[in-house]
Formats: sequence, structure tokens, C-alpha cells
Amino acid sequence: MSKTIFTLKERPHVPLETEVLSPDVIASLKHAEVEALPVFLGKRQYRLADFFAIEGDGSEELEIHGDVGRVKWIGRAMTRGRITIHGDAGMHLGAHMKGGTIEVQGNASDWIGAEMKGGLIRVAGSAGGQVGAAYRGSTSGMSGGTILVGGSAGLELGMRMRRGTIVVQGVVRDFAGLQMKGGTIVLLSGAEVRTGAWMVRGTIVSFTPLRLLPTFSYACTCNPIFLRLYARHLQTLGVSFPSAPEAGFYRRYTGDGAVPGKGEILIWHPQQ
Amino acid sequence: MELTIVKNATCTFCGCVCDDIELHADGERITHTKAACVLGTSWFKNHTAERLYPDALIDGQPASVEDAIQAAADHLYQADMPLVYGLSNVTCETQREAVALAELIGGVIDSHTSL
Amino acid sequence: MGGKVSCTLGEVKNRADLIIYWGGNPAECHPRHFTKYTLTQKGRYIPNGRKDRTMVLVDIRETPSAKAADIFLQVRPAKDFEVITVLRALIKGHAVDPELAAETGLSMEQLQDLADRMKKARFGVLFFGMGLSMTRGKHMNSAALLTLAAELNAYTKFVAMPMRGHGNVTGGDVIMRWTTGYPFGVSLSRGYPRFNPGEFSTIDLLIRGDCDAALILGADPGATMPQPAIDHLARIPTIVLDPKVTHTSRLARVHFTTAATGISAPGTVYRMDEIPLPLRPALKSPYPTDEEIVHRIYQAVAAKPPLPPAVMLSQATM
Amino acid sequence: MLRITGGKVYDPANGINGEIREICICDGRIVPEVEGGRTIDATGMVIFPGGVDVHTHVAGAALNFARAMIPEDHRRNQPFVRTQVRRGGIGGATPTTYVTGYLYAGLGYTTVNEAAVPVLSARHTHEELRDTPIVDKACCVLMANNEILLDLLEAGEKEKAQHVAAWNIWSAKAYGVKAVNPGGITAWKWGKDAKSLNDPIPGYKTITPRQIIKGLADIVDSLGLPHPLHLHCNNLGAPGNCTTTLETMKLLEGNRAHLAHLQYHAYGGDDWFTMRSEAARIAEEFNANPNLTTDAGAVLFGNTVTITADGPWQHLLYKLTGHKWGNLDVENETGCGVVPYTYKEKNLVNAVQWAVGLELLLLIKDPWRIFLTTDHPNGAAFWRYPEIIHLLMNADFRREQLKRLAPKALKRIYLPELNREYTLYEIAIITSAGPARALGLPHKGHLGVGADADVAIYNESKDIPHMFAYPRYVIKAGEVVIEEGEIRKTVEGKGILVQPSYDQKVESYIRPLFQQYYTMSFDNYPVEMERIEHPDLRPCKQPRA
Repeated sequence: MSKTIFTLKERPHVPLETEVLSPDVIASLKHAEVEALPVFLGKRQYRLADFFAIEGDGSEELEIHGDVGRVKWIGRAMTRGRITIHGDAGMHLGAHMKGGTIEVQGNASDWIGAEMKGGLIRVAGSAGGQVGAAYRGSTSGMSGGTILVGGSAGLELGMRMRRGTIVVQGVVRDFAGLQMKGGTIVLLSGAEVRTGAWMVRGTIVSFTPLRLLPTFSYACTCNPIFLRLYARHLQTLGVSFPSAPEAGFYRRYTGDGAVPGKGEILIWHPQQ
Repeated sequence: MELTIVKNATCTFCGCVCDDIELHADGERITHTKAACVLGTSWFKNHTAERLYPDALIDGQPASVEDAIQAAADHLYQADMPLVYGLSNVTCETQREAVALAELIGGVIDSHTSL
Repeated sequence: MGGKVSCTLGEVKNRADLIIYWGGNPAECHPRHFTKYTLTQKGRYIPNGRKDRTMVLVDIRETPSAKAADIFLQVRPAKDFEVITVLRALIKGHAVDPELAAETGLSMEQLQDLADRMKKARFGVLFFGMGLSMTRGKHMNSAALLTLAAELNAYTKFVAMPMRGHGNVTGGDVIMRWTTGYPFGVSLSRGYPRFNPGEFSTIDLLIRGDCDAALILGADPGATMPQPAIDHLARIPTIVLDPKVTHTSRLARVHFTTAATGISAPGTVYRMDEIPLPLRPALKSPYPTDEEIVHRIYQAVAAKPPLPPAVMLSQATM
Repeated sequence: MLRITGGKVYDPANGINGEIREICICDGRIVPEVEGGRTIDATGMVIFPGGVDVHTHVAGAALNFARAMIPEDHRRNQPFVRTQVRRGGIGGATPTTYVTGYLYAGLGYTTVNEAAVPVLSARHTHEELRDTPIVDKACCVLMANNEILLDLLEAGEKEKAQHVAAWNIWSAKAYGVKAVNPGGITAWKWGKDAKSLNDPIPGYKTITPRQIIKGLADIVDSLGLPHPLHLHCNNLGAPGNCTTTLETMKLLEGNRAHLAHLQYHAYGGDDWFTMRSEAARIAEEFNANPNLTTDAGAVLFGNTVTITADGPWQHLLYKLTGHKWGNLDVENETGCGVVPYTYKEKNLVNAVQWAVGLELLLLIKDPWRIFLTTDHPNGAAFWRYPEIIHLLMNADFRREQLKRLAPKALKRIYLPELNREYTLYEIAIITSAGPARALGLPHKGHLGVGADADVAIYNESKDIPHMFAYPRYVIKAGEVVIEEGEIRKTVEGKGILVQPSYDQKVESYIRPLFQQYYTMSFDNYPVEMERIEHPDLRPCKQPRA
């Protein structure tokens, strides 16, 4: 299968906006057309080739090399194909995306997968704030798809998310699942404070004890079947967590009573 | 110096923006305030009509306003991502001009509110 | 989704029987707030002034404002969000974990008492200061208080208002809203306004080094901002307009001395409740106004070759 | 100098119905003839007087408050990119000021009336209007919950009330008087409402909404204001509110009045489940009351934001939708509520609302008395007017649209039975000639000699929405501002206002009360005349003694 390879020539001195780095835009273009695509360095418009050495014609598979930590909007609203970033990725990576896959081998900045509807984003390193979140004022954050973060993640993870899955291996900062309306957040190393604040519905699973808001109430202990199915599904994506009935159980809390909401937070207790 | 008295003056020191202040001025400085609080009084008395500073500085050296305007325009025009920041202790009329300028130079505009 | 429920200060003067200050110290920072607008004034429906009102102060330490308060509630640092969230649950009669609630520094009795007072007030107001909006949780703390006020309207009349500092900072919000649609943190780099606090807010931009020139007016970030932000301002061409040579002027490439707002420069400013007021300067400045300098810079830039018009690739990129 | 030749002219004020006529323009006005200058060949085109919006919310504290509340709407709509001739900005439900001017001009509208201005923040409204290019701007000052005025009306001091009202109009540099939910906003300051015309309003001893309405209508007539009392009736949006509206119409016999956004006041039923259209009853009564004019306040499906001084209604809407809610009470004068809203075809209530707006436009016989509005942005953004024109001009299209409604809705509305189709002549009346006349602007809304040279020229087309959304030319005060859908020039509009006469001594009556109730200095309250750019001071008729 053909690939289009982009190598950043030099880290831009201010952010570069490249929503054209998406398989939907690039797939059907010839090499020269790809080179001529418009990008924005602050207020000035340039050609994509001014910043990237480009190999190959356009394709559904984009491989990006170099430190694109200051390159914004890669994979915006993409519906298909694959983007692999060999380095760090900038803000709004895969925002509004509907399908396809984005892989980041380094860290990612803020707003990855914001308001996404489908597809998969996998970040090997850490992610910034507002992963899968709603942009300011929007009623819903991500409404489908999967975001997997290998390291830690920042503030307001999954803010107002409606559907979809976010899994974070490392510790997540404050307000994970803020005003969540649905979907699932899996926290393998827990989170700082205010997890699930003002959540209405949805599920947050944590494998590390959490300090909960006083407005969550303890409901029961359980080991729901859906989580075991979920674990099996996530395993196909390379994520594993304990789930067998003999391995332990979850303490289930509901809230946020302040809203009032019917969300659930499940905290894993391994069997001694 | 002739004494001027201004009634219903507006104090812009804090967000209360009291507009019932009486100011007595001798042309060079405000000598007396009525109704202002301690913060307002020191604010009014802290500014004068004297020429205490150069009109403009370029790289730390006194310069004419016209030269400084050109220098500022060059910097802002050349920049790819200029920032216009502050907007607190200036008038609304200035703020309107600042937005127009930010638009012209393709910049970011932001105020104390974002802090 | 909550909202923003507010009023002009005269409504507080005329009607408020419960006044709550949260994370603010008006006695020292807004000295005439009590006497001109809120606490001690007699109002149309508050014939006895101070006697007809209850004042509550919520803060992490006992400031001089506490002397004015009937009730002082000391919250543990960085626990405001938890307190407000508990209050939201209590006003609706929902259960709260007393042990976790106690971690806020307030007892259940105190919290329940405040919730009851808020519901029973005839007209309640929540003023919130930087002690709330600049601590852990930041904009969510303000959002929490605004939501609490909005929800209280299911039981009685309640409003909330930020205690804005810094002269005309409110005017900045107001004018940016009508010219750009957003109150602050707006990027115009693509030829139309985009809003994203955290991305286009000044401290974030400066600390990330994401801007390459700065025009500073009506502020002295060189004296107040975190060092990495100041360092970036010193690295890039910075232009300052100020009635004095400030900390920021000293690290700037270009400084303009301008007439002082309201003292020697005329115009309009907005009060914290978004009421516009005219200025009546008492002095004539030897310096031009900020307005004039900004306008002249505008003209000087406009005289240069225009940038090609921005291309709209799809709909707004945000 | 400009000559427009070969176009079909629709100038209802002068009885011209689609005749090919030449229009000549000099110094911003229509003149009998010109020598030289540019000629526009308008062959195959339709010429209208520039549009006049009798009721819209485009500037001021309330709208500006709403702007900050809906960033999601700003992102959803096409933004305006800066060019050499125009500013950048935001479109959507609450466009930025510059874009508001561009969008209105882009429809062929050249005059707008901002319908709700508190005196306390009138300075703000005028600052925004100054940043709203191209169109001429009038505004109405809010009066029906002004407590100093209510006290006088309660005390029966009509004459003094008249002087206070006139002083307020001049202080706000306004053109007309607006009454919103008379007494209801004052009640809202205690979390209550004024639902019946005859009950004393909370906080007062005896005064009722009825007395406020009658009192203000008398004052406006006595002052000889060019525009009658601009009234937003009590009980807006509530099922069964047609009773209140009918009562209000009766009450206004003997006065002139303009009933704003009648659509929101023409509902039957007892609750949200039984709500139905009462457009037929309302239209019948309205047809019989030639002293009244109205505007549609039509609703279109889609996203918008509702903004009204009617605080209690907005709180109810917030509770019904669970959406965001903004509220801003203005001391002693008024309030405002903001709730983002989506009108949906499958929602029974919304379907009825959509139908009622069209029904009123079709059932009210005299197009000179009902005007096209959406109560922007409440029913829909103004830039969607061409969609309503389409619905009015094409009954088949209307029937098609009915299929999109919740089927139950069809039993609650009259629209399926209505076959009337508007002509271009009638469209010119409801979008220009009629509102200009109702506003009392003799130099607007027509193309006769001496009129302001505000002209909209459309390509004649069967594609009605396209034709009206993209005028071929728009001329404002003699300048071609739009050509082929592009802004060519951004001229500044005028500020239209009146100076009604009042006894200067009234200031000494107001001053102590003001110092007692307000929080700013009395001397800083009135808007300075210098703040009105290009003022157009209109005369009042001789006051009735």
C-alpha cells in the first residue's frame, strides 16, 4: 500500500496550522498538488512543501516525521485512512474526526480528539488537556471513537463526552469526565481530584483509588459483565486490565448528586 | 495655575468605577479629591500633567512618536503571530482601536480576563 | 447547563437581603463596594439598610472584610469547587457524604445553614473574587458559582457577579464581544475570530513561546506575570503604551508615553456590572492618548502592502 | 449621481406595481432626473425600496451578553473573513456588529429598529450601533417596568409621567418607546411574573399591567412620537395567551400601538400538551382594529438564541430546555434573559409556533399593518428572511413543508387551509413600505422624489429564496454598497432619534429619586448627543395638550 511521507524541515517559530494533513484531503492528490496545499504560519499562508519534505503522491496513509508539537489540526475531521506521527503532535490532533486511525509515537498536546465522532487515536506518550472534550460552549464532547493514551493526561479529560471510550495508562489531572453525558473513561492509574464532577451519565472506571467528590454516593460492590466484555474488546487494542471475577470487584458510586446525575464511578478492589 | 473643579468624575482604579468623584486640579496635578476611597485618591494623585518621561523610547533610547509608530508598525507587520494584550486601564475607544489593529495585523487579542 | 445570572449593582442596593462575598476582599480591594453599592446602603426595598441584610464572607483566610460580615466561613485552600458542588446538592435535598464534605473545612451544619439561608433569601447575590477564580479549578470555580446562582432561582431570586478589578477590564470584554463575538482570548490570524482559552490566552501563549511580537496596553505584565512569560516578552519585539515607563517598558523595544485614562484622557469605561460611564479628565496631558497611538499604528500598518486575503478551507477550523 | 434604468419598480407607497421606471439619485436622495454619472442597467431586475426592519435586536447589553454565551453557535456558522473593504467577524444567531451591517445590507435592508434599550445602558447600545455599518438605526427605549415611571402612573400623575418619559427618551437618545411585559419584569425582580392585565403587580399596591399599557400608550400619543407605543404584550409564549392579547387589543382602542412579534402571543390551549394556534381569532380582532400595526415574529426551524427583556419567560424556557441560561436585571428599569434554543419540526410546540407566524402573515388582510420579522434572533436570525418570503409567496412549497411537521401538529394549526400567496408588491410592503410608515419615517420605504436613496435591486427569478438572499445591487444613501453579492463599500449609517418636548423642571423631580434608587451619578446618566454619529433628528407632532 502506498504511503505519503512528510518530514518537517524545521520546528516553526510559532504554531503552524495544517488541517490539510488529513487522508481525506490528500488521498487523491498528485505529489505536486500535495506540496501546494495551503498551511498557515500565524497570519501568513504558505505551501505545505515550505515546511515539509514530501515523498510520494497523496494516499490514505500519512507518515509524519519530525517534531510536529507546534503543528495544529493534523487529521482534523478525517473519516478514513491512517496518520502515523513519529514524534510529538500539536494541538487539536484528530479534532472532529469521524473515522480512520491516528498514531502518535511521542506526546500529544491539548484538545486531541475534541468533539470526535469516530475512529481511533493512540498516543504512546502523554496527552495534554481536554482529551476528547467539548470546545468551549458546546453541549457535547466526543460522541464516538476511541482514544488511548499511554502516558498521563491533562485537565478536563472527556469533558461533556457523550459516547466513545478513553483509556489512560498514567495519572490523569483534575476534572476527568467533567459534565460527562455518556461513554466510558478507563483510568489505569487513577486521577487527581474532581473526577466525574457534575457528570450526568456515563461510566468512569479506575484501577487506582480515587478521592471522590462528597456528592457521589456509594451504591454497591459488583463486577459487571459488560466490563469483562469491554476488557476483552480493549485487549484487541493492546490495553489490558484485571477483570476476572476472582481477581477482584468494583465499588460502585453514583453521582454527581449536585446535578443531580446518574453517572457511575467504578473503583477496582483487587481480591487479597 | 488656575484651579479647575470636575464633578462626577469617574475613577478607573478598580472595577467599582465610582463616578461620583470630585476632582480639584491646578493644571499640573490633582490636588484634592472628594468621595474617592484611599485607592482612588492615590490613583488620582499619582498622575500629573508634567512631562516626566520621554514621548517614546526605541530600544531604550528616547525617540519621536512618529519614529516609534513606524518601529511598532514594522514589528507588528513583520510578525507572524503578534499578540495584543492588556486592555484594562484604557478607554473603550482605545479597545475598539486595538481590536481593529489586532485584526489588521492578524494577531491574538486578549485581556486580563484570561488570567 | 447552568448559565450566568446577574444584574446591575443597583438591584443589589435596592433588593438584596443576602449578600455573599466569595474569595474576595472588598474592604481592601474594592473599598466602596460595601458603602456605595451593597451592604450599608438603604435601598428601595431595603428601608433599614445594613440591618435588613445578612452578609456572608467565604474565604480561605480571615481578611479585613470579615469584620463587615455576619457570618464568616473559612474554606480550606483549593476546596471552593467542592463546597459549591455540595451546596448545589444540598439546595436540591440530595445526599452528601459528610466525611468528604468535612474535608472542605466547613461542617455539615455550616453548609446546610448556608444552603437554607440562600433558599430563604428574598433576593440573594454571590460576588466572587480572584480568590475563587485564580485558585485550583480556575474557570470551573467561577462556573460552579454561576451555576449555583442560576439553580437557586428555582426557589428564590438569586444572582452572581464577578468582582472585576483593574479599571476597564470589563470594557475589554464588552467590546471584544461586539467586535469579535468572544470576550477574550481571540485569534484573528485567519482573518476571522477564533476563541479558545488555554490556546489563545496570553500566559499560555507566552509560556509556550507561541507569539513573535507583542503590543501591551493598559497592563504591566512585566511586573505581574510568571517569569517564563516575562522572559518571552523580553525575547520578542514588545511594544508598550503606558502613562509611565513600566517594568514592561524596560524590556520592550518600543515604549509610548500616553495620557492617563480618566485623568487626562477622555472616553468611556465599563463598571463591573457592564454599565458604561463617561470619563471626565481633570488634566491636559502633554502626551497623546492610547487611542491616538493605536490608531496611528493602525494607519502605519495599513499603509504597508496588504497580506493576501486569508483562504477559507472549510468552515471555521474550530 | 446614479441612474437605474430598465428595472421593474415595486414602490407601494407611491402605488407603483412592477412598472418599468427610471430611478435617479443625487446626493443620497431620489431626484426627478440626473445628468451624467453612473447608469445601472436593471433590465430583468426587480427594484424595491431598501428594506426596513421594524423590530430586531442587533445591539446593546442583552444581545452582547448573548454573544458571549454561545461560542458554539459562532463556530457552527460561516464566519466573515476580513478583506480590504470589510472587517472580519462572526455570523450566526448573534452576528458581530460589523457583520450585522453587512448581512442586513446583503439582504437589501437599509434601516433597522433596535427594539429594546434600557436608558441605563443606552450609551452601550449607541456604541454598538456606531460600529454597525451601512444601515440607518433607530432604537426604542424600555419603559414599562421603569419604577420611577410606574410610581407616577400608580399615583395617577399622568402629566408628570409624560415629562419623565420624554426626558428618558431624550436621555437614551431613542426614537420610540418600548413596553415589554408591562409590570412583569418588575415582578421578576422578586422571581414572579405579571400574568393578568388586571392584577396589581408584585411590589406595588394598585398598579396593574392594564394601567401601565394604557398610560404609556397615552403618553406616546400625547408626545406625538412618530412611532406608536411598541408593545411586547404580557404572557409571551404561554399556551392560552391569546386571551391576554385580545384583551390588550381592546384596551388599546383609541390609541395607536405596534404589537411586537404577534406570533408569540397567539396561542390557545391550556398547557404545552394542548397548545394550539389561535391565529384566526387574533387576526380577526386585529383586522378590526385599524389603530394597530404588528410584526410577525415568525419562527424558522433550526438553532438560534432567544433574547428578551421578558425575564420570567426566559427562566421558564431554561427550566423547560435545561439549556444554558443568562439573566441580567437592570436596576429600576428592566431585565433581560438569554436562552439558546433549537426549533424542531417534530416538536409539537415548535411546529405550532412556525405555523402561527405564517398564519398571521396570511390571515391579516392589510399588508400595511403586518411586517416581516423574526424578532431576530428569537424566532430565527434575520438573514433567514428570504426563507419566509418563499413560504409566503408559494402555497405549494408551504404544503410541502407541512409534511415535515409532527403529524399531530396539523390538527392544531390553520396553515393547511390557507391558499393566499403574497405578490412581489405585497412583499415590498411588508419588508419596506409598511414598516417605514409604521415607524413614521416619511423618507424611508419608498422611491418617490425626496426619499432617501436606499434601493435594493434583485435579479427577477423563480428561485425566490436565492433572489432575495443575493440582491444584484444594494444602494444606501446613493452609494452602491453591494454588487453581485459582494460588499463594495461600507458607508456609515445614521442614528435616527427624536427630542420630545418636556418641562425642564422635571429633572429636579427625577434627580433625588435617581440618587436614591440608582448607583451612578445622575449627570452621567443621559447619553451625550456627540455619541450619535450622523444623527437624524426626526420631528414629533405637536403634543396634544
